[in-house]
Amino acid sequence: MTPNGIPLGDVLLASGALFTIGLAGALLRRNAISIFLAIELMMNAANLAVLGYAAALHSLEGQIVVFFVIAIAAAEAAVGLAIFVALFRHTETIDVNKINLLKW
Amino acid sequence: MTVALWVVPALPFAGFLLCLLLGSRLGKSFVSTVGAGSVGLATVAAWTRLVPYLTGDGTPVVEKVAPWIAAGNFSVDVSFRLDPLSALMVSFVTFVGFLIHVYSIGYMSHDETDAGYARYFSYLNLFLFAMLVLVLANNFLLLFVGWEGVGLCSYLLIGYYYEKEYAADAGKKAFIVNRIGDFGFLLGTFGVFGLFGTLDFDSVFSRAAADPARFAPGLTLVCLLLFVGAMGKSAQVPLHVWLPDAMAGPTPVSALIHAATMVTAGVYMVTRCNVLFRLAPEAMFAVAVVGGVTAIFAAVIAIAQNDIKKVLAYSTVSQLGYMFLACGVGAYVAGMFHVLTHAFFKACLFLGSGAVIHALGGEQDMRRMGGLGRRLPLTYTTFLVATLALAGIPPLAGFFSKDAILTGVFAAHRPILFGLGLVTAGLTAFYMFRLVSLTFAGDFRGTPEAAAHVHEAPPTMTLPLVILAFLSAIAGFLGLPEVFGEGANRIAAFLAPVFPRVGLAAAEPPAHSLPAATEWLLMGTSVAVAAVGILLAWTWYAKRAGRPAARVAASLPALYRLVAEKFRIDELYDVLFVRPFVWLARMLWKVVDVLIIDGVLNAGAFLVELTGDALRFLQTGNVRNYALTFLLGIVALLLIVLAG
Amino acid sequence: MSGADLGIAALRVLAPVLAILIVLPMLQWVERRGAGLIQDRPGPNRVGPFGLLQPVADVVKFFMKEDLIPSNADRFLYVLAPGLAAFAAMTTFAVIPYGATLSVGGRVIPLVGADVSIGILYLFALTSLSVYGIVLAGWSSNNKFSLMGGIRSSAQIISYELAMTTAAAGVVLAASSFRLTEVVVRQGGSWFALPFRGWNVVPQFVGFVVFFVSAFAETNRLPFDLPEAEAELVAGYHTEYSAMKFAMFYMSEYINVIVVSALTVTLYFGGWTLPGLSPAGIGGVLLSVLVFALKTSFVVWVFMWVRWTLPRFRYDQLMRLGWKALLPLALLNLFWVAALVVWKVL
Amino acid sequence: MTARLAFDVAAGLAIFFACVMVVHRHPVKSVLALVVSFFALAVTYVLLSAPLIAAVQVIVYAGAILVLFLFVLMLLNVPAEVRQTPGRPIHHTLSAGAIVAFAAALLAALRSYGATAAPPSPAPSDPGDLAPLARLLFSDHLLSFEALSILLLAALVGAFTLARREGSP
Repeated sequence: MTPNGIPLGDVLLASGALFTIGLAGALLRRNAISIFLAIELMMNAANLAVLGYAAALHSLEGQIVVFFVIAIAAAEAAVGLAIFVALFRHTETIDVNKINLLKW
Repeated sequence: MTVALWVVPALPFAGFLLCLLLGSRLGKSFVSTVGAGSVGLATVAAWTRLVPYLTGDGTPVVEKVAPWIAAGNFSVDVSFRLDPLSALMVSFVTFVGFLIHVYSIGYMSHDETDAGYARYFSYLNLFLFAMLVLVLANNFLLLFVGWEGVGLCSYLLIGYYYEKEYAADAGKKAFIVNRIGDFGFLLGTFGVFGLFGTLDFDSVFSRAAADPARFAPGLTLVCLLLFVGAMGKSAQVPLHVWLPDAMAGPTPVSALIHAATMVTAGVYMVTRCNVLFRLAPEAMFAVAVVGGVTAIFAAVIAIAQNDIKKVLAYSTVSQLGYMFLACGVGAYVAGMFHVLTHAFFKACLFLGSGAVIHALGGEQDMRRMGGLGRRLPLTYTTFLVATLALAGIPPLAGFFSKDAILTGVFAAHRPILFGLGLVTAGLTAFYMFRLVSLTFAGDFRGTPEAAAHVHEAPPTMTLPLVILAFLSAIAGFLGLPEVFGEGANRIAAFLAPVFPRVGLAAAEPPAHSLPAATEWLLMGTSVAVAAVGILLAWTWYAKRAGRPAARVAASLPALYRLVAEKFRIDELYDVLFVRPFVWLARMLWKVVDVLIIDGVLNAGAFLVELTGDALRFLQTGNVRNYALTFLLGIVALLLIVLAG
Repeated sequence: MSGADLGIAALRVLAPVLAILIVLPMLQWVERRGAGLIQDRPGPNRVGPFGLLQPVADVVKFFMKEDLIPSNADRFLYVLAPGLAAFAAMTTFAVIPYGATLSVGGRVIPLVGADVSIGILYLFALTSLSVYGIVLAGWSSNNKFSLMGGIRSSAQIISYELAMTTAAAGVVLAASSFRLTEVVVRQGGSWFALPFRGWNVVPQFVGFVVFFVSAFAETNRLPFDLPEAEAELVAGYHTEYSAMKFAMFYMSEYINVIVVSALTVTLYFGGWTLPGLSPAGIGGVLLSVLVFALKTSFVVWVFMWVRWTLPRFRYDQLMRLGWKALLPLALLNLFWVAALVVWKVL
Repeated sequence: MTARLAFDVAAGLAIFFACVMVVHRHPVKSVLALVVSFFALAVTYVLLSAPLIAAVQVIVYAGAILVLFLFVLMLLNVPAEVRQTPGRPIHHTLSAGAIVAFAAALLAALRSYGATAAPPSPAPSDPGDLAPLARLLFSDHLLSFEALSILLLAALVGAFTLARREGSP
């Protein structure tokens, strides 16, 4: 139970649902940027769980972890999108089914 | 003013760095200034430390610079030690080194590029640094650092003309033969640590002296191993083969490293460890025998050589044998005395030969020389003085030191070794005057172009010659025999603190038991032997242009060829060691490496390739497949966690 | 919570919004007359005295015009975009304190919409959302000029937000609080004794300049109005918009100008404080509101002044200025403020 | 209970728009759905007494990262996905199965571990007070913080290097 009366179970359930949705997106979409978005969603789901526990345990550490996750996500997004831009210049597509040069 | 001891080796090291890093850019004058200047400063620094010893009581000084290795109960410091022995060595090493640096400025200036010149001087400075570390070291390990350092510099400088194959080969040979000795020395060091639990000189010697009986069994082995190191470094039979070849390096290098300083490191080390050696009489005897055999062996070979530097090289080997002979019979003072005098006259001889070679544009074969005495009067004079000193003509330096050795051997009641020594003295006089006669007397036998080229060397080269000849002439008065009065042997008094009493009666320095008449007789004998050798050589080679010698050689063709070919030691080693090793290496290469090891590896690689060929189809290149695999793994992990 | 409390709370929030909505049409008149003044021409002067009724005419015109939606546009987003822009602009005002704390009948009423502890963060969060209105408008119009405008706007706002936030971080550091009321109160103290408690513009002039320049970029005003640069992109992101939808963009631009001006005043010019003015009693509080309004008006006027004075930047110049000049300067300012705090000057 | 209600509504919105994000074929719409989802998540963060994280969530995620996504999408003019004719039945079947299995396993894990949170230790402080958080961040986690700044710099340089055209400065 968090201070505001929100049961931890609700938080974790929401987090799990969001994570699974993100997972489905990452596995089923073909557009690289959509996959990337799904991964961001998964990361947010994890953040939600961490914040839920932090609230339930009255700990600030959880917030710091999330803070770091967000900052790293920003770095990741910058580099990832730069990769996509570079990739798109080369291949004229960001369909991951067509970007499969690294295979047998 | 007291200069810290570490400054003395640090100065040449600084010179080394400067020459190495900036030398090729800043040109020859910079290199000359830095190279010779740093050694000059080191000489001054060393002498400021020597002066108090000349008057004082010779208490050793130990200056710790930094802790080096500390592991468990094993600890070694970088610390330097100054006592009469190292003070003596340091002062003449720096001084002779300085003279030879000055000489090198003239000798190397003509035919080298800026880069080569800088390389030469940086090596020479590095050598002096290593040699000073060796001499000043306060423990076996630091001594070993210097020991290896001088070996490295020797290798580098022998191979200085590396574009010539024989020079590069000679460098490698010196290095490899030295490795054998160094290995022995290293084992000896381990033995010292095993026996005494420390590598510090003072601690080792005091512990050994305190309880000789306890260490006696192992000590002989340790001393023999240390002596193997000395044999390698000081070119004693059977490890002498590298030194004659080492003459492939520039002549000043031969003078400095392969005559005056580095090769005497073995003698220095044995003298430094005299406490240990005196407690191991068997090892002492081995030292004496090896020294004596080397002395006569190398002298015989020297007779039949035609290369001027080869003769001097074998002479060096022979004289080193002399020094070990002295050490072996307990006459350490005589040995060190000979180290000192030998440094002066042999350096002078090498530099003189360098001047001759310089004058003849690189010619080293004495059969194409002759009559140079008139053309190179200064070189001739100094060379003659040094030769007489080496031959043992009073009152020059060599006479006194050689006489001290012979007296020591005689006093130790080793008649066979004494005989060897005496014969060697005669042979020495003979081959040296053969050299002088062939080079300076008679008519010139070279080409007319070479004759036209002959000229006296520049002052930077002749000045060191003059100084060294002067010292060859007078250095003997440092160690007059006892017959000239109590205290006449100043060097013995000076070095006395180095030879403490040990708890074994047999190991004390020999008392002066010889009556004065015997001493006079011994002196007379050695002078007579030398005079005979000189006269014979002069008559055969100067007066009769070598015809009698040729007749002798022709009457004993097999023997002559054997001697001229240096007893075919190199060939023997080739058969005994080199070829079996080459064969073994070839075996290891063709069979073990190529067939077995490579085979196993290739089989493994082939298997991996095969597996990879089969599995690579999992690599679809589609990230979603990878993500799916990832997810399957996570699901499996979750299930395991839930089940467990 | 009684009904009166609720009413007061609602009033606290709504008062500034209402004020802005009333002032908004006037601003347009001021801007056009000001342009005329600066460019030595009359400006609107036909409707009413001095053209004062021109805004009314414009509003009527906007209402009467036909509302077009391009056939290939993404209808949903096309309709959503202007609303989003206006909404983001208006909600920003909720945390800006516009007057001193009022004490009436035993009630203490701080004159601010919501005095939240992360006020400045809230502000930046909402400003960063305002970009969506423009970007979506550009994209949903399905028109290349609009799209270009949208792309430019997103890049521009991301770039300048960085400098702006970093500059504002100096103020946060000096006040050691994200709370805007505290930022204001802190600037109402001593000017001539240490620690310095006057307006932030004095110790942080560099930060102010960075913030102010970035504010121009954030509001897409000249000289940074590249998303709608009429010479290159027709009208940029709102090329396809007409009637009330266009009016909403128009409104949101002015609201943004007002908000940013108010923010500048709050962060750097002491908000409602004035040296020598102690906001005691109702009169004093009203005076503080007046002070705030006057300061904000002046900054708004500066916005207009600049618009009609400076030419437009080229796109690469814009980016270079943002990344290579403003951001380093903002960082420098931050170090400077940190040093001042350490030296106990602030 | 109002807080719980608000949380459930916000979380439901977040989940709903996450679904929209995944289902929608057009990436721009996906991004917009995700913006709404993240905004709703920010609301849940506030309800979980983490207002600073909520603000950061909006500023960084909604205000910067997703705008960057939109920017790239517009820059590259990425079209909507079209249904692939041959499809990838194996991948899709396996994926669906794996996702269902994962969801089930996650539920089971939540059931057995999720509720075992330890009882709260000290009394919670005012969530609006950022000082304790800042103190923690700049003392215990200072090294991570600095490392992060270097990471961001590296990412900045990396992104610049990757995205610039050959030969451009």
